[in-house]
Amino acid sequence: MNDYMIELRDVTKRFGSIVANNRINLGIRRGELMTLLGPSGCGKTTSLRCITGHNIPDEGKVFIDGIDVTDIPTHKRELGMVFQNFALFPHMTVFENVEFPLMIRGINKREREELVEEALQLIRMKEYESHHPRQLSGGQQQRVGLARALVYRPKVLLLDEPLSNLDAKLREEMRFEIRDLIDRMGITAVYVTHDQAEALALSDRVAVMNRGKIEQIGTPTEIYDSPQSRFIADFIGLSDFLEGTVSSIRSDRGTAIVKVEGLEIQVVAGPNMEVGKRALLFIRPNNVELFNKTHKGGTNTFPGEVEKITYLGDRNDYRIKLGSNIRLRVQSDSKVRFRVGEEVKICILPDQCRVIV
Amino acid sequence: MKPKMLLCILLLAAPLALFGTGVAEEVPEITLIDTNSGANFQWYWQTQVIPAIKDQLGVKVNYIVSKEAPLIERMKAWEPGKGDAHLLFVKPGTIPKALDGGVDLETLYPDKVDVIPNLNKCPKEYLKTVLGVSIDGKGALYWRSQYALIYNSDYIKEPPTSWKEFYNRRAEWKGHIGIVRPDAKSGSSYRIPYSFLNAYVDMVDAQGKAIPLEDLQESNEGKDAFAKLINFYTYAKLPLPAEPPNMFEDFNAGDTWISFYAMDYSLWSRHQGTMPPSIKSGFLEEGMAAGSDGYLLVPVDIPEEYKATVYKVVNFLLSDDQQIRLITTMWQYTGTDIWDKIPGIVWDTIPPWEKMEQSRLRIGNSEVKNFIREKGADILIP
Amino acid sequence: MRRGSKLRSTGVTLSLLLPGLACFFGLFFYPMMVTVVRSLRPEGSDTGWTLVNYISFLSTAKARDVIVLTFTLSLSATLLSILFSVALALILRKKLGGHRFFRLTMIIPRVVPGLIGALGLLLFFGSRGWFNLLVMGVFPFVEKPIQINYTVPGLILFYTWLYFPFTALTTLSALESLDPGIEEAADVAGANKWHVLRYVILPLIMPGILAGSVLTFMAAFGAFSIPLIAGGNYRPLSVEIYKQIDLTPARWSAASARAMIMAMLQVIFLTIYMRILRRRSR
Amino acid sequence: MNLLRIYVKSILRGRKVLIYTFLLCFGLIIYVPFIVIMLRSVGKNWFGRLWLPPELTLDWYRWAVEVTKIFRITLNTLIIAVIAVAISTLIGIPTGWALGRRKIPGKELLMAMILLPRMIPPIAYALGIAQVFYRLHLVNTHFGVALAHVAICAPYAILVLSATIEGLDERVLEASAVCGANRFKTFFHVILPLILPGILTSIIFTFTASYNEFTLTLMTYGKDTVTLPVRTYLAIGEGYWEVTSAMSIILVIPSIFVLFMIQRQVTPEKLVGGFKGL
Repeated sequence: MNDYMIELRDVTKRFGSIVANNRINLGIRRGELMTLLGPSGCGKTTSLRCITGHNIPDEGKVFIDGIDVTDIPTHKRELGMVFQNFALFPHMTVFENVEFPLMIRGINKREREELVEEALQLIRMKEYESHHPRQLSGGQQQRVGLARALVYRPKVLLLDEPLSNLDAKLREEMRFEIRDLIDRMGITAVYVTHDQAEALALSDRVAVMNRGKIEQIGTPTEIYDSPQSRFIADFIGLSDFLEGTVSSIRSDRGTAIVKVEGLEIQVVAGPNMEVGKRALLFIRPNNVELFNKTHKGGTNTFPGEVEKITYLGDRNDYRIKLGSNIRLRVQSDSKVRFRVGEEVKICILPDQCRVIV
Repeated sequence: MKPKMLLCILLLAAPLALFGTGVAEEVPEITLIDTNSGANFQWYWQTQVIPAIKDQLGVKVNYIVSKEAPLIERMKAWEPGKGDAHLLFVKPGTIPKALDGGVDLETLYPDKVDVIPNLNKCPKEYLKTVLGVSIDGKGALYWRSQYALIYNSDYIKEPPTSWKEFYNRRAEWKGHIGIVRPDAKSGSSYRIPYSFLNAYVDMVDAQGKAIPLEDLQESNEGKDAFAKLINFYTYAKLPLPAEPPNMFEDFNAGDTWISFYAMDYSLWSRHQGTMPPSIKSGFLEEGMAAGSDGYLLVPVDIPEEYKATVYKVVNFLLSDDQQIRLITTMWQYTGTDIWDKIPGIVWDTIPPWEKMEQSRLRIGNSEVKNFIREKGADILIP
Repeated sequence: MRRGSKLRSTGVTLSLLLPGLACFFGLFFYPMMVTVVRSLRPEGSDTGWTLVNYISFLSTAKARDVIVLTFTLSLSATLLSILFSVALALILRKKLGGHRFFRLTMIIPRVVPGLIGALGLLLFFGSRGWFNLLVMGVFPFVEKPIQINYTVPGLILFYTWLYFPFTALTTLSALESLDPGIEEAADVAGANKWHVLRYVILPLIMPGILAGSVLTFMAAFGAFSIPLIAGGNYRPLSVEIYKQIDLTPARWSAASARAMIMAMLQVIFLTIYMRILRRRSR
Repeated sequence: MNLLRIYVKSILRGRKVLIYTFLLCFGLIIYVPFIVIMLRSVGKNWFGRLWLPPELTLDWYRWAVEVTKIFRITLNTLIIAVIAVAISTLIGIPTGWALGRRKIPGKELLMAMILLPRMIPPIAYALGIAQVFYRLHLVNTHFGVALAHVAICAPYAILVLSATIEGLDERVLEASAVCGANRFKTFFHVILPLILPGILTSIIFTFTASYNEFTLTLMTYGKDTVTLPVRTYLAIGEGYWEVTSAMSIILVIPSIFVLFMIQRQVTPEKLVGGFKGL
């Protein structure tokens, strides 16, 4: 038995001429919450549907708990799933909805009632058990959806953008509730979303997908801090990109100097850097510090001019013009304010400045 | 939007275009209203007779099929001299109904013999009364129709020659005897049971007066006749056909072998290829009900200038040519007694008139007839 | 001023409604009243009141048979339509190759005059029709043609052929407006296809099925042309009514009384049916 | 029951063979009657149990044209249908407008009332219509028969048109008024184009209803106003199903035309809409 609860091996799925999944390899460990993250149309839902069995891969195999389920119909895969649009049975009450998986499995009435009660208690919906789904709010419906997915203790819980139909505030609340529930149940979960904040906040590991392929798998920190492609850097969090050429590498210190429009920027050395080659610098706006023009220089400190300020409440978002042609987005807390046209000094933190080749 | 507009316009314009082409050129013509012809004779009138009238007399005939009741209603509303149905072709019963309704008819015989000389060839008794209906010379006899035994000679080599034989041999043809329901619209619905009963019990007394139904049902012969009739129906092809077309479907399938139906219709269908060529007709000696004889009438209230033309047409219809055509094309007995002029070959197909006339049964007991029509379904359907 | 404009507005509404109301009263309500009055008059008379037309019909055993037959035919046809429509709709929603063609096929019985359909069915199921040729050819033990025309099962078949599109169309549209996620949810929860159909799809499309089947039922209950030519020995109420006025002299009062009985039966039945439907969809 | 369950299950599982068998049977049962009619209409000397007619002929068509005057009857049917459609549409537009856009107390009841003719078997009021029309001498006139059809067609038209008009966007009308169009101009330049698809749907439905109408026609027709369904009925009763078949083939052609229009212009969903609502 291997230690993956779910494994996709070389899964390829085509819809006509569109390749929705292109040789996907993905292993999800027991008890882990894995998020499939990517923009719409990236193939994350297809992958999920390959796991559920609603899509049958054209090539490759799907394993659940070490068993090849590629040809096993959905209803025999012992899964639990939460849907984006809740997908509650409109003709059944909350109780009946949660009871449904148990009824299908032919569990006796008394046991059924116990399990449903327990599940409803878990999601704090006990008093709504005789309501119909349309009488509930979105958050309540989604909780019922969770209860329905978990009530028979499936091997795996699948969540297909479960929060995207909820409003912003509720979304954040539910995020923790879901995480909490999954932790308590100790269940393996696959979470599909296009919302990177959600992915980073919830997941044990994140698989970022783009154009039918997995671009990177890693913990949220790895994904955020060291994205392995421009796509990921761009997709997750705010990023500034600067293009330049590598002018020197100091492998003993693990740093390199990249020349961008006459500015020499010290960066963390990457694996395939060569002197003279082009390099793409990626900097998070909050990894740039802003000082007034009297600040004395240091590594990666350059003079610039404030072009535009956007007030964001807890921080300010600046557009800074560096030299003649470089524009950088910088975010800093709102206690210190600069004015438009003011000359400033910026410092790009060298240990947060990476190169994506 | 445009194709939809176009569609709307098309939908509305198509019939208008048809309107335009529907206008006929103005030609003097007479109107013939027919309430007596079935599908076969409607075909005959329209494809044979009317073109012949136009060719030989130069008269255009506007042929209309109608029913008795609306026809009489229509004529009642006429103002004198303004009638627009110049010639009528009807069943005998229509004549007294029209007269009772106040619609006056020209007395053709003997008043108009000079303009309709062929009327002299019609048997005189048919111009006085027929089947108990008084004609009084108001109509010209165009044809005599007869019901007969119809059978498929592929299955039946020796057909019965009497009702009694038919009844006694019924087991040979069990499930293959075609009998239309007693409550069907077709005349065969009551003619079959009436003719059958007549073979076992007298329907009319010696004076030709109808014997009351109650007496018939009380008498031993009557009881026996009814019992036999009920028994006979259980040998029919079941379920009983609701109308003749269904029976003919069974004939064509080979499921029905023998029946009792209007002779002309059956034989003509054979000729047209809508019934098998092995269909033959025969007669049963105790009597077979007559069909509807066809009479031509001329209303009094039509414009005078039309009358001469109408008489000419009537005379033409009674001419030997037309009458021979009638019997040779349609296998319908002629209205005129011109038996010696008819090609002998005809008698290979249908029985000679003298023989047929002997078994020609007039339905004289309307009480029995009405009883069959109303209650027959309840007592006869197995 | 305000009252004036309100009055004017009412006037406009009324004048807009006028054609519809005129049509309703002139072509439906008044003729219906004529039928009611006629049914209460002695036969052939324009004066006097009597219930004899109702009593003389209802007191016979035949009346019961006719009513039972009418209900048997229409309810069986409705039920058969439902079964057939559900299967057909389940297949057609998959959008297999040629599904557009079959969608079109589905409405043919409603577009083509019923009598032609009936003629074709009579020819097809007749004792020498293709159906019997096929049956007798395939099954050698069938020696006699199967009688379908002019039997009750045959009539039910004809009715179903003619009136199932109402049910099929509403069923299909109910099925297609169903959220596919709901089925997937049931599927993931461990329900096999039969369970999904039984516990999820059927309950959800039931209002659609019932709405369509009401139409099928009404059409079948009021069916006239089909039993008239293809009924043979079986005459439901509508034909029974027509036979009264097809006699000479026509029995208008008897026909009217039967028509009133038929209308009342249908309205009563529909009321019950709609109540069930409403409860279901609640 | 078990058998049924297995069958339904296999359909659900998507067993292609079974599904296509089912569809094939379905297609056959719908189309074969017409094929049989077609063959009967050209067959001669077709007796006993034969799959195909031994001889072919066009005699029955000639008969249908010469004797039953099928074209005259087609014309009657079309005239009647056009009158019925025109009257129904003229009734449908204002009444549909009132029901769709104006505030009317008891609107539900009014709607139910207007749809009542569809809840009562047509033969019930056909009796009354026949008696009234006899008295008014409307029997056996194209207008009279068409008027009888309106009893059935108008509720269709009102139903379809009130739904269409109800769906009109109020803002568009306001925009038109703001742009300076008077009521007349608004009606012709804004409302009419917007409700035209609805009118077309209504026309197709009422036309089909009138073209195929039998019960009311049978009660009100006369020798000058025989329509195709009535003629078919009479022909089936007269025997000569060969000729009846030939007539039916001629009669079915416009229906096929209508079918193709429906297919192009009206989605099945709309069709349901038209049939929906009692």
